[in-house]
Amino acid sequence: MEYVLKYYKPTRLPLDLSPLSPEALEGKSAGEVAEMKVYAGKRMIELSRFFNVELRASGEDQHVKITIVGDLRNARRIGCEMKGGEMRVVGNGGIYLGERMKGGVITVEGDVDSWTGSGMRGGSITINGSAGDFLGASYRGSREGMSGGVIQVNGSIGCEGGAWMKGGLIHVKGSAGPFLGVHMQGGSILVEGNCPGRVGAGMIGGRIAVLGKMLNLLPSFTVDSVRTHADLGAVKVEGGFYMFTGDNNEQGQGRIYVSKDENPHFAWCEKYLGRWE
Amino acid sequence: MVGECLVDLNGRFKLVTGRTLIQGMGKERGKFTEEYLKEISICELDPEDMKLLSIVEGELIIVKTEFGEAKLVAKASTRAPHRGVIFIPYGPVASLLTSPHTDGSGMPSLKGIEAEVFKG
Amino acid sequence: MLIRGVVCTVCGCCCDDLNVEVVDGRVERVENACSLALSKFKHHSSDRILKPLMRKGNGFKEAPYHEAIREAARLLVDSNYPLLWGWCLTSCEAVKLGLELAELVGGVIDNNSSVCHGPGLIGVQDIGISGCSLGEVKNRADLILYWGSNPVNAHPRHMARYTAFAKGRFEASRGDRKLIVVDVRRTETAKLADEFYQIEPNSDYELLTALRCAVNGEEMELNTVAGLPVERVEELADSLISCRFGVLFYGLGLTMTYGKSRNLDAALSLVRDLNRKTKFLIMPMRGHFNVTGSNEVFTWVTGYPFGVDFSKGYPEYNPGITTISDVLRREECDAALIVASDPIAHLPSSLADTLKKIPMITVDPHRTPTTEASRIVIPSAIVGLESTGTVYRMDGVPLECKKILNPPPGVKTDFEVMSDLLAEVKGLLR
Amino acid sequence: MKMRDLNIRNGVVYDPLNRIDGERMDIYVRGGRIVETPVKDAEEINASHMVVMPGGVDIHSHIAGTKVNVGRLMRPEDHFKDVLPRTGIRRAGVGHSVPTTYVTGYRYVEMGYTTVFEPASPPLKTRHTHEELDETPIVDKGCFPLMGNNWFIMDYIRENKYEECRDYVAWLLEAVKGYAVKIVNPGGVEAWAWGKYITHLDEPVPRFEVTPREIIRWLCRINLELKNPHPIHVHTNNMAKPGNYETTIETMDSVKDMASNTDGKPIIHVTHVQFTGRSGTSWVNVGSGAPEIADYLNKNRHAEIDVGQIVFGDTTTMTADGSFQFLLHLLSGNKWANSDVEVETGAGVVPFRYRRGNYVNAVQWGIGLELALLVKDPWRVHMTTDHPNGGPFTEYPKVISWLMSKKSRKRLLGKINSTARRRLTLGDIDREYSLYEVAMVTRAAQARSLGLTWKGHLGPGADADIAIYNLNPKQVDPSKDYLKVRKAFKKAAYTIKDGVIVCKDGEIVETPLGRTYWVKPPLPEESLESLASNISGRFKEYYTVEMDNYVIDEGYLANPQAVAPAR
Repeated sequence: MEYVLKYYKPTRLPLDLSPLSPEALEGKSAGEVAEMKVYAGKRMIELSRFFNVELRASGEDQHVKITIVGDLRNARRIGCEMKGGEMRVVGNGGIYLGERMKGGVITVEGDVDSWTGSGMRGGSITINGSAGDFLGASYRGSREGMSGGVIQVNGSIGCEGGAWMKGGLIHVKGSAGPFLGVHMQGGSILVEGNCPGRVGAGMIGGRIAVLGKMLNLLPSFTVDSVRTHADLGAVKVEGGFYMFTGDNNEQGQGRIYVSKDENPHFAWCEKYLGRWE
Repeated sequence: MVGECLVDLNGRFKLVTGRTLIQGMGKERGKFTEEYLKEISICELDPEDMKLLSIVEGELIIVKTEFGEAKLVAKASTRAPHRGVIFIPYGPVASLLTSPHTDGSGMPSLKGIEAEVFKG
Repeated sequence: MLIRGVVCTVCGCCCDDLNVEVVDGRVERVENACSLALSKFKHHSSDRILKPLMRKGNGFKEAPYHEAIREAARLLVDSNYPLLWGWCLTSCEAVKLGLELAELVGGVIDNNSSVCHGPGLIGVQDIGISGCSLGEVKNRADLILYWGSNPVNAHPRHMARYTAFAKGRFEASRGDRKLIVVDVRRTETAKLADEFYQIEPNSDYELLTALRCAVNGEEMELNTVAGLPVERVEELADSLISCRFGVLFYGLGLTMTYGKSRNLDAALSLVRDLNRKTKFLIMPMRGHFNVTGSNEVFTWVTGYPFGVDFSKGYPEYNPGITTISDVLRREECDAALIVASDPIAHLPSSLADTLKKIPMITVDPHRTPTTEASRIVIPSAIVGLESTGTVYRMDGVPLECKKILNPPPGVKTDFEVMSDLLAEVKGLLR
Repeated sequence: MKMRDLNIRNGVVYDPLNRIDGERMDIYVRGGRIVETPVKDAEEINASHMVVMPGGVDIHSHIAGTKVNVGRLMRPEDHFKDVLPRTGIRRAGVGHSVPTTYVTGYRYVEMGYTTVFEPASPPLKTRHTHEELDETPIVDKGCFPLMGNNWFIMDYIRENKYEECRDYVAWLLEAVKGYAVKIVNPGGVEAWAWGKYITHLDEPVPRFEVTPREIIRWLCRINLELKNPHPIHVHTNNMAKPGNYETTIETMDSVKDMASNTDGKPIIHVTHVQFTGRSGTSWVNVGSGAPEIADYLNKNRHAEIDVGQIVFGDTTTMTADGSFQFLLHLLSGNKWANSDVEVETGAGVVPFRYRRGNYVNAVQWGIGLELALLVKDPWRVHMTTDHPNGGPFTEYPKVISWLMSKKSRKRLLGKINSTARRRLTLGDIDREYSLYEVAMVTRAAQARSLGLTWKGHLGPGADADIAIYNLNPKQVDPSKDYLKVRKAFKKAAYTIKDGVIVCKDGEIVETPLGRTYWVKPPLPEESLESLASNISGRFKEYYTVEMDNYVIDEGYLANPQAVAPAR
């Protein structure tokens, strides 16, 4: 069963699409979905004002599939607290995409704004474009960061990605903003592009690998060893890496793998290598 | 990028905007007074940097950032040495140059912005 | 007539020892006032708005007060996502009504702290804060550190009334106290300091982290941090550890630069770590006279200090989404109420241009670039001169302002304007 | 405003102050007060098969003030889960462990409470406390200014100037419109201002050379001489250490000799004794000191306590005892806020989660209930959770059900840490509270202790603050179906405030603004003025505000009500 919502009348107003989860739509006709009310700014407005809704009975598998077509940069909470089923956004995905998600699959063709996969428990999110800040982060003041599931971003991500992360995997093909994995507690982050720095600030656990260029590392990290691969638990990456442990100010056991050949300016750390033997 | 911020020969600087006593008094007195309008279109540079770019006190200069450009009156900073750092008091002129990006914190970047300085 | 104990309503110091001589409705003389206060008390009548104004073409026409209120109320009620901004240069009483107004008309209510010390509050939400009142500093502090703050310009009497030059019970003179300044420029305050650490812009986070390493006895594998040799960093860390009672005052040098709320994350953690070795406290140098009061009222009414979205009927908070800079960057709001603030002048121009495109109602005593760009302008009395009101000092001490002058005829206080606006909105919603 | 006349028919009334234990009778209300005879064309309420009690009174609940607001500011993650949208009557807000002021008022009233007191307010910032109390709807309220670490008082004690000290305490109560003398970790918070600690009653305060014992005795004597309605409200020293039950008993004993001339009313109130009722020498062998404390209370009538019961789950701890909060931060690793106040006191806030499986938390849970069950005189053991330290006040129905039903205690005892279960004597206590005793420990005793003679009872002339619960004492056996008790006390069928029905079936229907009580000491104006003038010099030297900006005039409060001295 597949619902297709075409965003034919876009609005600048913040559009809260949290009611649109596969569980909520199960068994509803296209008409019923069109009459569902969502917050646009401060008013509850029928979906039909913004989307026309089609129901394509795919029928071959049981779980509900929702496809939203259009530039939803102002939308919020697409796939919020989703437990199963599949959602696909053909266009931009907006803020809080897949927030506190427990299961199911969300794919977004375009970009997404900040707080994507915030507090995620399980399931998977794939972003073909770029993501904003706080990817998989915890809510303000909370230490319940992303604890499971996978977020794959083919573009780049903003700052403080994976803040207070506890588990799961973040895989970024592009580059990442500063404070990647700030206050990280567990899980793994793989960034294939560059990162300006302040990686793993205040981290107490978890593993981060940056394959591209990194400007500098915080003083609260110490070099541990040179490795031939980066073992992030959920994924392994071959190649020469400097491995740093920290954040020492938090007595952290986090690991940061920095690619050797991309970062010749890190060679200074080799003189500290031999000190333990 | 972070960390290295030395003066490059082609005039790349870090812009810092902030309060000054006169700007503070001016905002209380009135935002269209002569004194206030003069104070908020001043750009303080380190005397060494002015020599490097052969800029003279009181000369009209153009400051460019990724977000805009503005004409300002150059002034030798009394708070030197601060090579590579230029200062403009808060106000509509500085707002032409500051960054709207809030890095998810709600706070636009009003200090430490990449800027270039050209003779007017 | 000499009025004693007047609370100054300019900066976060809220000095309450001003004596103002008022002679037939004019301020003659002000004792104990700094230059900022003097310019406010002396020039309060310059550039004043005396009548409500409504947009006509690209000019204004005077309008009767009730018509302006009615139009403003209609604008807010009809809007789909209004922005209610400012609230920091007015009294707590007006803020309380503003919050009720926001509940009724929906949309986002945000105050100046989101573009001032908001990142500091976000840091407190992650780490907490070891704070105190200013009297504790005056009476006990033997180490005072100003980081990214220039009180000589922004808080002229701060050092004389509360810190380095204050006379307290246990620390009586400047000689007993060590004054340290960390900044990117040799500011006037830096020139008075015993130790000055000049650092590269945008490197506060690295320096704070290095200081934590030195304080926690962690070994560091590098030789310069933030443009300082590691030895100087260790020297600063030793000063911090060896004091008996230290205070770190931080300014916008930490909240506005690269790292923003994470800079405060590190500073608050540094002070927390220092409390395992000595007594150390931290305090933001709040800019306006009632920024703290606005945060306090927002917090006890909505649960959040700034950036509150009421569009679903209950308060929602997330800086970066429900704050003015982001609402404007995403061009979401379709009407705005600005109370005692000048966003057109101070917000980055691209955001100010977005604000200019939507109908704005501004409540302000003076003509400002924002009133010039507004559709409706309602004059208001100046808190602390022409109206009483409760304000909160930068350390959270509440004070009640005194009314020493009458406002110009027909000009109402912020509180009265808000209650009239509230009554009008309730009428429309019934 | 709704009419303020009512005839409440046929309810099962529990009114301990008038010795009414479950009698079926009517309650008549005219003009907001209780009268003896039915009122013509008043609104009728059929309360048959329902429990009728006076409105609840909470003597110790941190609901307003700077440290409460720091707690609110610090915990968006606590608000995020518990939001309240605006309705036509109710303001919007957030709840759980640090609710906003409007939600605090509504949620107390939904449980049938009509009077709440904020127990700790630094005098310099009491204007903030009053601003928050004025935005706490419906309930009557007041606050206790903190005096246990006040520089002037400690100086007077060292210089042995009793009269000036008495005048100063009177001046301070009137200046900030406070209700009672609050003492927190006397001398200890001043030591914490230097980052130091005080652990027993006779340890001198650094640089002041006075001991906590002297501070407690002086303020107790002054409190008696000023005839303040409420005894001194004491949070004892040494709150964080195992074995601190001895300090608690020593503190109560330190003023025993002053009790002779009073009419049997307690002269000292020791607060949240659960936190200071620990035995043992380290965290490994910490146990319950409740039996010893209960024994002392059963033998000495001059002291009373409130329990400070903990409830398992997430909450926010906040006290004026900055040193305790820092130690709790070191223990838990949670975020920590500290807020010292010049010349007067300090404060600390630390979010905390009580876990059943945790040995110390399980012992704490046991200590609270043992205190409530072992102290024989219900007039002197008030039920509180020291909101939000032990748990949010919305958990009161759960605590009531534990007191009334051994079965409910047993069920939870089975789930807590097994070592703790063995160490506690809670399992062998069979006592079960009756509804009559519940009415005492949640309203009658607290009203009497506060000296509010027109509150906490349903006799003629009392304020018409009434709570009606949908609980039929004839059919429901509280010890067996305690869940029914819990449900009944969670949402009152009716809450009536000054004769106005403010809550019906747990829904707020009216939101009048309650009164703020404050105490006007019986000292002549001149002695207060002369006191004010001779402290003005030191005031200017120690404080950073002017004295006349420190004083709060009565007009500042939205609905003030001065209370003359009792007795």
